[in-house]
Amino acid sequence: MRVRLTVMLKDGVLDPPGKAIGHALHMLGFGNVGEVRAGRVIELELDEADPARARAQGDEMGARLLANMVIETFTTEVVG
Amino acid sequence: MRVRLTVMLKDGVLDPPGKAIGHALHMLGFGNVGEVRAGRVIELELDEADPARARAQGDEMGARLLANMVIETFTTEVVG
Amino acid sequence: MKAGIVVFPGTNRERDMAIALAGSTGRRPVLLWHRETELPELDLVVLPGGFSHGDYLRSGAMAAHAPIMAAIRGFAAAGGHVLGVCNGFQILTEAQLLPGALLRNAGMRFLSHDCTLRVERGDTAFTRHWRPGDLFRAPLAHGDGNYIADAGTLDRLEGEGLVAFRYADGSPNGSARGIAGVLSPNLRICGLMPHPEDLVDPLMGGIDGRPLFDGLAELFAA
Amino acid sequence: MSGTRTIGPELAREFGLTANEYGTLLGIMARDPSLTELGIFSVMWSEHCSYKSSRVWLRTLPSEAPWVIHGPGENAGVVDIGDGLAAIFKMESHNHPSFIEPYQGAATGVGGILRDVFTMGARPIANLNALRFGSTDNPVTRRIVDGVVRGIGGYGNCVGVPTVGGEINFHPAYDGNPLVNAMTVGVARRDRIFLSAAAGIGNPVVYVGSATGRDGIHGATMASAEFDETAAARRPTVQVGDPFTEKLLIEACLELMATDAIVAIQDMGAAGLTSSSVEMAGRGGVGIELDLDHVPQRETGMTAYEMMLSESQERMLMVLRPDRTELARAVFEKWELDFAVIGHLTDTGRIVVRHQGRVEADIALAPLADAAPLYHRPTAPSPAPEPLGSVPDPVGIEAALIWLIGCPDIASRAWVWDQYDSTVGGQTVRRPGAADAAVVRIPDSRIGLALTTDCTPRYVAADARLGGAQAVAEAWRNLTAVGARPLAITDNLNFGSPEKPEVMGQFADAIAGMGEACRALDFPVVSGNVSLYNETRAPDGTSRSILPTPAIGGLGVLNDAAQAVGLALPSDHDLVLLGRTEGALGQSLWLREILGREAGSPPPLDLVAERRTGDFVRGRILAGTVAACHDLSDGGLLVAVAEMAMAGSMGVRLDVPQSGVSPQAYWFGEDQGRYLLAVADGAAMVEAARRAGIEGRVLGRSGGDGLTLPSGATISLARLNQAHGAFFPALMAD
Ligand SMILES: Nc1ncnc2c1ncn2[C@@H]1O[C@H](COP(=O)(O)OP(=O)(O)O)[C@@H](O)[C@H]1O
Ligand SMILES: [Mg+2]
Repeated sequence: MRVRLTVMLKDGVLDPPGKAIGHALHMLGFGNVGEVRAGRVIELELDEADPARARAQGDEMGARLLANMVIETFTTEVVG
Repeated sequence: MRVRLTVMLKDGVLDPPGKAIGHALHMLGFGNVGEVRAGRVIELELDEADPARARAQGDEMGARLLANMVIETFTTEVVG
Repeated sequence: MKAGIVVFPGTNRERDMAIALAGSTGRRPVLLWHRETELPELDLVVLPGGFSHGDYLRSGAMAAHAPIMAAIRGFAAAGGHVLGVCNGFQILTEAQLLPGALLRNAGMRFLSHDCTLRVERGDTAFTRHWRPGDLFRAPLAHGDGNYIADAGTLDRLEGEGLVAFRYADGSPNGSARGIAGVLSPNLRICGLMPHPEDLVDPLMGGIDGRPLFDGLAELFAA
Repeated sequence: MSGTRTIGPELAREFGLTANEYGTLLGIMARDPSLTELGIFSVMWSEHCSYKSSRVWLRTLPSEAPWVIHGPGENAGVVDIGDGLAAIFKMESHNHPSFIEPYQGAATGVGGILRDVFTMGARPIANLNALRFGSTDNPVTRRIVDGVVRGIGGYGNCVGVPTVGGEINFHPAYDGNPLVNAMTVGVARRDRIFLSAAAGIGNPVVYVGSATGRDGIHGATMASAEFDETAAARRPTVQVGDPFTEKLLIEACLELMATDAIVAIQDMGAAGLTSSSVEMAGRGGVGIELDLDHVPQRETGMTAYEMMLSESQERMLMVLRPDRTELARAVFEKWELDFAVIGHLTDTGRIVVRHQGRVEADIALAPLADAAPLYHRPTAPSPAPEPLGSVPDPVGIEAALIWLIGCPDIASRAWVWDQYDSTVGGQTVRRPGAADAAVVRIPDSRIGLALTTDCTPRYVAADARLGGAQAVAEAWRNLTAVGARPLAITDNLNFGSPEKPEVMGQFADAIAGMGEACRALDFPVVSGNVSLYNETRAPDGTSRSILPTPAIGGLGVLNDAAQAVGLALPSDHDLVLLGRTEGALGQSLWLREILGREAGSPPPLDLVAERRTGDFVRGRILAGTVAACHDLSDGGLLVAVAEMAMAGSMGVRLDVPQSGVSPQAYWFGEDQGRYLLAVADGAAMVEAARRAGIEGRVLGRSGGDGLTLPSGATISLARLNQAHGAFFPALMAD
């Protein structure tokens, strides 16, 4: 199965890349852009046929390594 | 509207972070992890009520700034 | 003093650190490979600067799970002294041996220049050759040095005197409250972003960083 | 590019081979080549690998001196620096990739030159970079500057090699074709240098580093092709650098090099597996057989053609002693790098490439090398510049100074070097901006290496021979100004299309000038790189060449790094000017910036006086009588004074100028071979210089917090700093 983790900073945590991107978009003339948040995605190929187990494993990898739970949250999706 | 761009390296382009993450997951005991690709997500608040227009604007921002079209591709979703 | 410097894949300031420690202690520190599972008998463990595992996930994240980190946790739990500089600081926060996290510099660029640090307290193993309020120069060289923690944690750090060093000339990387280095509650784990180990020789432009190493050397003189 | 294409002259032309070259190939093969064979010929005979247009000229450069251990022909040059140590260094370009993808282009440029140096057994101790960008008005320039600077920093910072110097120019001639020249310097024991000549029939050929993907196939031929709109279509060939893997590769190679396992080693640079295997076997006069089934692969279904031409980064090829193969494997496994025996040496004198049981290439190595094309391309002289005549001064000295120290070619580069880790290693004695050359101490020794890169392209464009000589002299002068003994240079010859006679004329003349200066200064060329076809093709079909840019990387040595001086002006010292001032304004920055003219002859160069003055200055520095020193270059005397004042945060009061030279020519002329020295006793220094046959005069005395002109007008340090510091942040502001 293929699993995708999307890792974002927790609400309220300052996001320097997001801020910089928002600024750059305004400079490019995208005046209607409001808040911008930047995060990471990690797509993994798992040797696992069961979607529920694949997702559970994704959750475990997220909590143990892929996200820093002090400042980040993540969501896991099974994408194929 | 809220728009999410997911930016990934094009197929075949070396992904050092993906490689290193895959390696780290193996070291942590996740032996069934295959290929890992790392990418970026950017979530934007747009002052735009029409989903089609929001997505079109996301696409434009992706092509012009948010993705490096030389080595990356991106997808745009309207998420709310 | 018996000091050990941990080398992770991608560590690159272990030599600088060894020179600084040897200069103050007269004794070569041992280099410890990240795959080790036990530590030799040591007074001090140092996590030096660099780009462990390329810093490809988050700075320090993968190193925080290295086999040697279990031994270092044990060493710290037993009251051992641990110093983390730059990537070492990032690793200590990722391992949650120190609170907070180090985000991308506010200006989104790697920063490499000298900064001035203010010493916040002079009664720790790491700061005993300074007095509170002392200023010293240190080169910084990092892309992710923007220290953050939630307001409660920051208040607690301040309240309990666990801020070791602050940027004296504003916060070049956006760090909350100008924090450049923090301490564990028992004051025996210290992490900081700038590199005192790169300023211990007049030939390289000064010896501002030496008190840190002289203080440790004196504490563990035996 | 599928295997079903008919292999013939037409495909050969697409691969960059001319009809004649293809004819030679057929003669060697005595049959139609396979696709893989055609690929091998095309990259080995590309300009990038064969130096077919430049070789006849490169041969004329002096490359010997008693201290030269290995000159051109190896991966990098090697010179003796005393104490049983050798410095190993080279400069290389990544111009075209940096235009297509500035970050990755520059990053992989740094990675490539690092490998050329550590492949010889040296631990890299310093990086430098020489950069040329287009006009500051061109919106593309900003993006390229940003990406290139981030890329250089991103790679060098991560591998932990300090970036200590370089140079930057802006000129519209580089619009659409920036120059990114990266230099690495390493140090090894002189009896532990590793070479690339393969030896030992039957010895295993071993691949280490990263796995191979379809990266940058035909990069070597791309680097040899002009740029046009279709450059965009070649984009998928962009290579991504992995500095983390490079760092592991450095440590693993150096660890293995401490044993006796390695017979020969070479990085896989341009044309990857092809050039490394062909060159190693060729230099050793042996044959080589490769089985591509064993090549570590990142992608599935790769063909032999793709694997042989891939330019995936962070890979090396080694020939090992068979009884040490397992030892070597253990070292690379410790560092978590791919390690694979992919072939062995043979006595056939041929390269044989197998894949999935089929022979995909079988080529005799000797003719592949010996019959490589060699062109003596037509040259045309460039017209001599018109004499400049007299020039008015429309703005006055003070305004001109403020303008010049803030102009793109002189303004502070702190914005750039503040993104480069310059202290990692703990041995950086003089950081960027602190001295005319960077100084790095060798660990566990007193020896210091002085490093610089130099070239003044506008001089070369006006008079290639003089400009080529000047670039060498300026490198020599910069090393001298810190007190170092100049030893040798590496060069990076960036020019336009060799098929244009006027470009070949510039190339030949610049080399002639370089050679003259090298001989006069005992400063041989030990390594280098040629980058041709630096042209931009406009949509209307015309093609513009860059300014001819022979970048020089100079290396000098200080027996005791503590003797190095910087350029920071101390208080209460006399400022002494040494060297002859005639007020040469031709091709000066003053002329360009104040009058908007690029005209006249560049300043003349007197190599005998150059050497006499430099040797004197170095002697005084090593005698300990010089507190600071700065050579005079872009912008002339007053700019140099201001630079010393700003570096030292120290004012200076200047005396009246020398009579007989107009004020603007005196203060801003770019006469060569001159130095400013801060000394305790100026009169004694001038007298000592006079006795050595060198013109000198006391120019003023340091103190206060401003630069006081003879008129009495004072420019505060704050104002100087403001003018000097504004350009880069403004250019790069979000
Ligand atoms: N301009 C030059 N001056 C002197 N030597 C040169 C010059 N250009 C290339 N060389 C030498 O020719 C050899 C091949 O260079 P190059 O193809 O760049 O090597 P690599 O295989 O490391 O890429 C090297 O030894 C290099 O030092
Ligand atoms: Mg090479």
